[in-house]
Amino acid sequence: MSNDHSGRIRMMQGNEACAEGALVAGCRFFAGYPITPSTEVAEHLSVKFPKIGGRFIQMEDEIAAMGAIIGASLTGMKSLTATSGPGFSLKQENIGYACMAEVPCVIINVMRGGPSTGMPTLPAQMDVQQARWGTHGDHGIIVLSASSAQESYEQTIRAFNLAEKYMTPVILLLDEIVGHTTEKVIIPDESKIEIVNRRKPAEKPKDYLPYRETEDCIPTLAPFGTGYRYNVTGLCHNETGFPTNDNKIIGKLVHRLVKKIVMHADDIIEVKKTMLDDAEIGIFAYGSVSRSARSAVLKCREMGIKAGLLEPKVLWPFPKKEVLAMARKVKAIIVPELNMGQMAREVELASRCAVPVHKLGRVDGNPIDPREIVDMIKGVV
Amino acid sequence: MSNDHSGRIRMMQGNEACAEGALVAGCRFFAGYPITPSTEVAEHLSVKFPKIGGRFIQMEDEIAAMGAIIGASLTGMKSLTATSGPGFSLKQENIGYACMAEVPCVIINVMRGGPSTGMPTLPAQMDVQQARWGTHGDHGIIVLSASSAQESYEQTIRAFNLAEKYMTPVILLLDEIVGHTTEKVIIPDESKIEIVNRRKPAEKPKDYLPYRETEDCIPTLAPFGTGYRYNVTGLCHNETGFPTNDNKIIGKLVHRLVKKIVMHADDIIEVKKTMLDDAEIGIFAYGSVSRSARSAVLKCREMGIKAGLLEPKVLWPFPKKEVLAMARKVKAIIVPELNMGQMAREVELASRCAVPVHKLGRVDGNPIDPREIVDMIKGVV
Amino acid sequence: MAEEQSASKKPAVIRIKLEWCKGCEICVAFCPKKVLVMEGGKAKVENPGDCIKCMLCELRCPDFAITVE
Amino acid sequence: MAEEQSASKKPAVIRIKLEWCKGCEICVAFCPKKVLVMEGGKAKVENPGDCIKCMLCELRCPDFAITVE
Amino acid sequence: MFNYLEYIREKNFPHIWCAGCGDGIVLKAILRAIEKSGISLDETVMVSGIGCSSRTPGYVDMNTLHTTHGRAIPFATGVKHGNPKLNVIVITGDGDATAIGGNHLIHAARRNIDITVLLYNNYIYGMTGGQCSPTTPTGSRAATAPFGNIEPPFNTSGLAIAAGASFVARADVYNVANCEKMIAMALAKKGFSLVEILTPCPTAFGRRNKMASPVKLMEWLRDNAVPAAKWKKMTEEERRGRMETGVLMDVDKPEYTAEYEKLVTSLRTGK
Amino acid sequence: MFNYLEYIREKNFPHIWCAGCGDGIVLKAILRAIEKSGISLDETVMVSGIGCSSRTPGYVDMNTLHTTHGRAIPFATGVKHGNPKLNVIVITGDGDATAIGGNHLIHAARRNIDITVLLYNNYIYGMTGGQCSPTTPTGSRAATAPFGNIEPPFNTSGLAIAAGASFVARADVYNVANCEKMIAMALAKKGFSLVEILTPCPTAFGRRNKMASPVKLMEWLRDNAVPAAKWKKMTEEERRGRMETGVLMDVDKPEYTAEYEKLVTSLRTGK
Amino acid sequence: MMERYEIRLSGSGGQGLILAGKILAEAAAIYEGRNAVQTQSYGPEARGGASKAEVVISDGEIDYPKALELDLLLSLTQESCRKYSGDLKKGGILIIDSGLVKDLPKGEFKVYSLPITEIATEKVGKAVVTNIVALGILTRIAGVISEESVKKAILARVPKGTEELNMKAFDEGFRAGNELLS
Amino acid sequence: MMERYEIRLSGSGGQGLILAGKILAEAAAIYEGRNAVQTQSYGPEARGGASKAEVVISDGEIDYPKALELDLLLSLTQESCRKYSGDLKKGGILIIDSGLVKDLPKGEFKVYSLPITEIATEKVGKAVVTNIVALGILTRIAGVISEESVKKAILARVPKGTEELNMKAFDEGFRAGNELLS
Ligand SMILES: Cc1ncc(C[n+]2csc(CCOP(=O)(O)OP(=O)(O)O)c2C)c(N)n1
Ligand SMILES: Cc1ncc(C[n+]2csc(CCOP(=O)(O)OP(=O)(O)O)c2C)c(N)n1
Ligand code: SF4
Ligand code: SF4
Ligand code: SF4
Ligand code: SF4
Ligand code: SF4
Ligand code: SF4
Ligand SMILES: [Mg+2]
Ligand SMILES: [Mg+2]
Repeated sequence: MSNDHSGRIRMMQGNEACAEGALVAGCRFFAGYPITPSTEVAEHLSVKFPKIGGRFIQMEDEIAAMGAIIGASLTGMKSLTATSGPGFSLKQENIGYACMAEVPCVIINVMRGGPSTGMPTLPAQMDVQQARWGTHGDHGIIVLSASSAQESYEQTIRAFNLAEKYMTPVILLLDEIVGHTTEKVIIPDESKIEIVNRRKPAEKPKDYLPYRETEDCIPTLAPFGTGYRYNVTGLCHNETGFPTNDNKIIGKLVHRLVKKIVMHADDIIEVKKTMLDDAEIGIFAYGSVSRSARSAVLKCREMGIKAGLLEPKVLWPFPKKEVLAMARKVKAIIVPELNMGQMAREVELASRCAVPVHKLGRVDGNPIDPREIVDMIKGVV
Repeated sequence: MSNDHSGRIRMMQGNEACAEGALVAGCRFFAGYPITPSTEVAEHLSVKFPKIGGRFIQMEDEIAAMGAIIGASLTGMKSLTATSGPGFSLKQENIGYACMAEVPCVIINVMRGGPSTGMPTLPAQMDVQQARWGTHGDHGIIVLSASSAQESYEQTIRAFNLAEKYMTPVILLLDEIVGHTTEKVIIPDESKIEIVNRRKPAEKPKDYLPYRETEDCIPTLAPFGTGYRYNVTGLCHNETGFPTNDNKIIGKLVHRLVKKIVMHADDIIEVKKTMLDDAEIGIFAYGSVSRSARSAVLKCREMGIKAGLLEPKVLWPFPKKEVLAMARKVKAIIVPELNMGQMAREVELASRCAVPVHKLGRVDGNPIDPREIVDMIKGVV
Repeated sequence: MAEEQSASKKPAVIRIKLEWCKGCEICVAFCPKKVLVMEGGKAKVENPGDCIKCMLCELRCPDFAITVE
Repeated sequence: MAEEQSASKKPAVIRIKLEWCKGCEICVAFCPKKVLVMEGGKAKVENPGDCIKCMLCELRCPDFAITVE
Repeated sequence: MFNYLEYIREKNFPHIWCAGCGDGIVLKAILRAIEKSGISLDETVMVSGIGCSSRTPGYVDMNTLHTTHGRAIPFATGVKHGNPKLNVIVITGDGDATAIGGNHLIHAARRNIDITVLLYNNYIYGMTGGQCSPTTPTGSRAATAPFGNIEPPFNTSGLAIAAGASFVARADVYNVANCEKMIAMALAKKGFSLVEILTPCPTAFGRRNKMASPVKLMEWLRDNAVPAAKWKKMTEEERRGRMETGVLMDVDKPEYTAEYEKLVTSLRTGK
Repeated sequence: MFNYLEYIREKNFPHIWCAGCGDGIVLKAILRAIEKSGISLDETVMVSGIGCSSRTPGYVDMNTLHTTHGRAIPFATGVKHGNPKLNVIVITGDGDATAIGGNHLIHAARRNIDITVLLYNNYIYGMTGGQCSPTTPTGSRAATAPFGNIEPPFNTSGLAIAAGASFVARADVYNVANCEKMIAMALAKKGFSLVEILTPCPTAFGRRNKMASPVKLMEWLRDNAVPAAKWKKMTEEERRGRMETGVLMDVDKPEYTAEYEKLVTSLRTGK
Repeated sequence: MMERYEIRLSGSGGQGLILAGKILAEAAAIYEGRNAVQTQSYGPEARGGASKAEVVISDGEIDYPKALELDLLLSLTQESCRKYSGDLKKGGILIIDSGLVKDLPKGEFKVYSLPITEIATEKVGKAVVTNIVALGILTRIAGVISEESVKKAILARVPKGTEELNMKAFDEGFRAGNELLS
Repeated sequence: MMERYEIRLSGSGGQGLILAGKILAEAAAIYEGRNAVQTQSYGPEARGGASKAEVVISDGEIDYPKALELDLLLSLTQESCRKYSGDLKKGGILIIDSGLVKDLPKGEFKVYSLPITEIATEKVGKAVVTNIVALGILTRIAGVISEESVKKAILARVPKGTEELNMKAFDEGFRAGNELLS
């Protein structure tokens, strides 16, 4: 079943790499509900967790799975769930709860195609806006992306680190191609991997305020059962965690939930640049499509076309600065994606009319062929 | 309980006006699950429907309610559900189903504040992006807004008309202020109200294709039980309604679902303009906030400031053209809203850097006071 | 023994926290000895001497407003 | 009467739609008279004369692939 | 001779189910039961959720509605309440009906709305490749229970009875005659009816649990699915690990849409 | 004398419940039962959904978790499975637990996970102003049943038993001693336990149903909630419209987190 | 033309002020053909504690539906008076129940203090009609809606069989207001 | 340095080609230190009908993970050959089961036709090792991965106790490929 060759190199599916990344990140709780094309994350952990005392549970549905990981996280466990479109929609209410109550946890969505049941086994990137806006009410959210098994591994670790640091749910988006492609993962020495754990209260229980106002806007939630008695609620609440109807406090809270992410955007955002320095055509691509884009860039360079690639590893908060910087240098931006332009609109917004932004969308379940991108670049040049 | 004064003028809450609008539109099926501040829609129909043979049912949750209205709509009944944030999140998966299977129905979301349970009794407009992107997968969607009881009545009728015309779920967003404010509604003569009913198949059952490719991109679904035997699915499907894995057909389908709304945007979009002709400051406001904005415009005009108001009655598809036209005429745009700038970003995108766009967000459960808007306008001038 | 006796004989101390009492009348209605009455929308101890310390009023007060000692 | 008799006596016509047969062997395994066998991954009628028209093969074929007349 | 072709959408065949999957056997029993009960195809709607079993409607020539995972019953409730004249059949799997859809199952049973739920219990999530379902027996292996399932399974029929269903029966794909009969009885019932049909999945359940071939699973059913009459005579010991088949509950109660109709009539006529 | 102040968050008082609402009576019974069972407040977590009843945790001095509507049990499952040493109490309403949350209730019962569910059955949705719930009696009026409810109610306790709960009891706010006792027994039980506590809502249920005052509702409980011992001696006729109280089910079965722990141990030790 | 007249009725949860607000709004909108909007507090407030209903009346369009600068505040409890008097404008009207409101808010208001609850219990004989008594007083003192319109609106709203009682309550209130003014 | 070598293994659902693909990829990536990605078809295809597994091998980075222009196609059934041969590049290698694939696709390919299934059943004695036989043939004919690496990868993947059988299967395949080439 697993392929434990000794050594640092392993062949893994993106989904399996997520599971392995979670293990290394210190995740010890998984609750899920099967759904293609994410199920391997669960299956892998159902084998691994019992062996090391981690806790795996298959819940009755995705809503319950999301609730369970929030509950487990409040006991101090790093917690994970994995799903795909339909399940992601169902989890939205409780994802909002995690935002509101500021409970760290990681949600992996391996994106498949179509609205509704759609194309369960075919790739897409159609949930990138949903990842930002899927739950009701204003909130901030961190959404990561991965384009290979290696990145699936690393980004899962980063997702847990960001969740613990900022006390927030973090979403990791894969597309079916990334989730199901088996490839090399180089596993670093554990000592070289940075692991972040949530803050513990410094004060005594009697002085403790779970949602104390701090400069960094990050609350400190003590694990349940450690003597810090407090209340957690999805209602608007004050510093003690109790519901309030005081408009000032409510206003501050909702502001803070958004600000918490925005003010730390520089710490959170990560992009990868390929040949962007002298590029005349900038490509913005993420997930499996960024691999097609990289191929395309290389092909273009061979043809003497100065193309470059900006790959956001964090989709939300959106890397506005980086896009604007690119927009101010290139002559045009191309945004290939497996949807009808969901991120292209963000690129347009961020590039502040500095250059034309061209969409290259594909929604038929096929990946984007590098040659399509090359063709569009040629057309634009 | 009800106040049936004879005559055409009635005092109603926005929620009640929605219920009355639904009745006039021909809606005869309601399935819901109680939630503040939308519950009065259901309560009102639970009184009215049984008297006229309409069908009311309280389901076990919001997911079931959404499922039930889709099922009922397929029997030919115009169907409605009403909810608020948490319930709206839960309905998302099945809203996506209605988009995919192209089943007309109307979803009213009376918006309350906060993410999660938030502020159940306080107003907000925090679900406007969710209304667009809440369900997974690419899709088009129609979202209406209302700012008074009168508009609640009229927009509910329009919601049904658009749903039936375009074979799609239509979302009507109210905020708590609109839902709960009692005010005058002038009820026009029924003969003067335009009612649209979904197309019936012209062909015989044996030649019938429910999802036949047509120029207007709108399918024709015969009510169940009328001798047209066909299949409805949330999987990507072909013209017959059966699932397919053919990439070409899938691509066409997803494209069409988006295009269906985009190509008819001019027919769907509706805006109201107040003193915009000579305005130097443009306000973009919807829902209860547009009332504050109108007050502000009047006050500004009194003070000699040329302010004007653009009120979108349809939020999605977004009135890009209208906003751009305004952007090209005014010196600045102000977007007051009961959130942290959800529509402001659309205004910015649509105004193509023609003018600065200023956000005025409020998230503390208080309405926006016209004086705040006036102050901002003064600041901008 | 002596102590026990004195304890049971000690007259009941019935306290009503008026700020918390919402005047539901439950304590009044079900006191087997009619010790309590309503006054101005709140419970009031009228015949403390009759109290048999059955504790039912305390147990049933939804508002933590009445205690019997 | 005569007709009935002749009907029941008429030798069974067992048809196997090979394009639909997935070779699950259910019909073969549970035919009480061993009328059927597997061949090349599909069901095949081997001893039609033994068929008693119990219909079990038809009833249990998941693939609508076998009919008995 | 029963002509299945009159009831199916031939162009969608061969169907997608694996070799030896009982879903096809159930489908045939349904078609015969429909014929037997004489309901008109034009006035019948088949609604399903998501799963292998839920692909059934795609093969039947009537109005068919393939919904979201677990939600077939709410959709069906809308269809039935929307037009009570329609016969509504729900096809669902053990995961669809008792995992994600468990709540809808018990509520429809409570309301006693006149729909017929045919629940294909294959003891596993077939469509997604063999994860545990709420009916997977304790100790069995599944893709998410690699060391054996530690959870106890539901007695689904018992749950439906406790929730208020007016007709509940159990059948299996070995005893095809009983299966057809139970479905026909359920179709005839005015009120909420459920037939739990045992049809163990060879691909995702059997293979992992030492019953690799369809034939083995059929033999297991033959030996362990026990008709009610025989069941009654069995000792507790003999019953262990076995399943009773036949009618488990059959009572008459007010039906939801009929009660609603009564309300409408009484308000209209003042009676 | 029991000192409630040691267990409550006094600063949150007076509580938000209406005059005469039984929720406060239940809360007090819970606190006494907690004291009686000797569990430590620092090792106890109280989890609730959304509703009037679900506001209970706000008043209790321990780790409290007020979740989303209907989802208290999944959150609690996460808490318990995350740290099995914690005592986990779920507070929920009839709507919370049997309408939107019905599925979680039956699944937690099936798994037999060691949490104690205290279900305040007030026969209505209190928090949202009196709409029908799945326990509203047929014929009763509610904000969404202006002409009387046409749906039959759940027998919630019976449903939990059918789903697999190892301890199920019913209590009411009139008979406070029994209420405390049932809660204490549930807390002591290793496995899934449910106490259904009858506490009819005066504001949203009583007023609409000719029991306008809290006292009237208490009298109704006095006359209709019947202790098990007495119940056994009653005729069918006498039972009609009445509710049995006391222990309805008490068996020992493998508990979920313990079974999981066994699996972990066996994999680690090879046994 | 009357531009905008803002009224707030405040008290505690069960005092029927929301119904009173609805009646006022209907009186203006339906029986006088003007515009009126009525809003109210929801939430924990609505369950005991202080509660409010607001009515804005105007001959023109009413944009902003909530009170900005109150022309008139009615307070039937001390708590509601403290909590909701902040928006009362300079020179505005404050009507209080003299039996229940003891501390007056600071500011330049025209204060009218009457034993509203007492009138209801003593003169009309039923505490439940306190809201209607208050309406009578308010109608007289505010002078923005006619007596007839308010009466019609009351009759259209109250349960059958209670018309007389309510008319009496209104009249007693109106008379009390009259006495105070004259 | 080898730029990019694209292999597609095609056949029907149960033929073990996905495992074969994984083995190939691991042989290249783990035992030769190169890069390799392996993808496969999911969905209804994976349940009977035509099924495929793809492996891309390169000494450089592999960006696009799916096949663009196949260097080698293995087809074990007629249907899969028809369905998946479209991407085979001019001059590419086509290995087919001579017993099962009768119609060859049009195009300029190097076709190698061997009785793969038959080798498995007759020479090795087990149909289940058809995939490993195919691997042996492919390893020899493609010549891009060493025999040793593939063998190591097989041994690391197959269930304990079946090592010998699988080595035999590989060797028979390799030999058959060798015969054809020499
Ligand atoms: C919301 C949602 N969650 C999960 C899935 C993935 N999924 C599809 S079918 C299925 C389970 C099917 O099991 P069952 O209902 O028993 O049907 P079977 O395939 O066994 O007949 C699951 C989990 C989905 N489609 N939607
Ligand atoms: C998803 C969701 N749907 C609906 C609601 C609205 N809501 C809040 S409490 C409640 C019902 C409460 O009823 P119950 O659980 O019986 O508790 P009670 O108030 O009667 O104690 C509802 C429907 C919500 N908060 N969230
Ligand atoms: S303790 Fe018993 S007797 Fe004494 S006041 Fe309370 S209820 Fe009455
Ligand atoms: S029971 Fe409590 S709240 Fe009710 S009247 Fe008595 S003391 Fe007051
Ligand atoms: S009808 Fe009976 S006897 Fe004849 S082939 Fe079929 S199973 Fe055998
Ligand atoms: S039962 Fe049907 S599918 Fe199976 S082998 Fe026989 S004919 Fe073929
Ligand atoms: S996976 Fe199982 S249930 Fe699904 S079609 Fe195959 S055998 Fe049938
Ligand atoms: S509404 Fe009912 S349940 Fe809620 S607090 Fe009031 S009396 Fe209690
Ligand atoms: Mg199943
Ligand atoms: Mg309740």
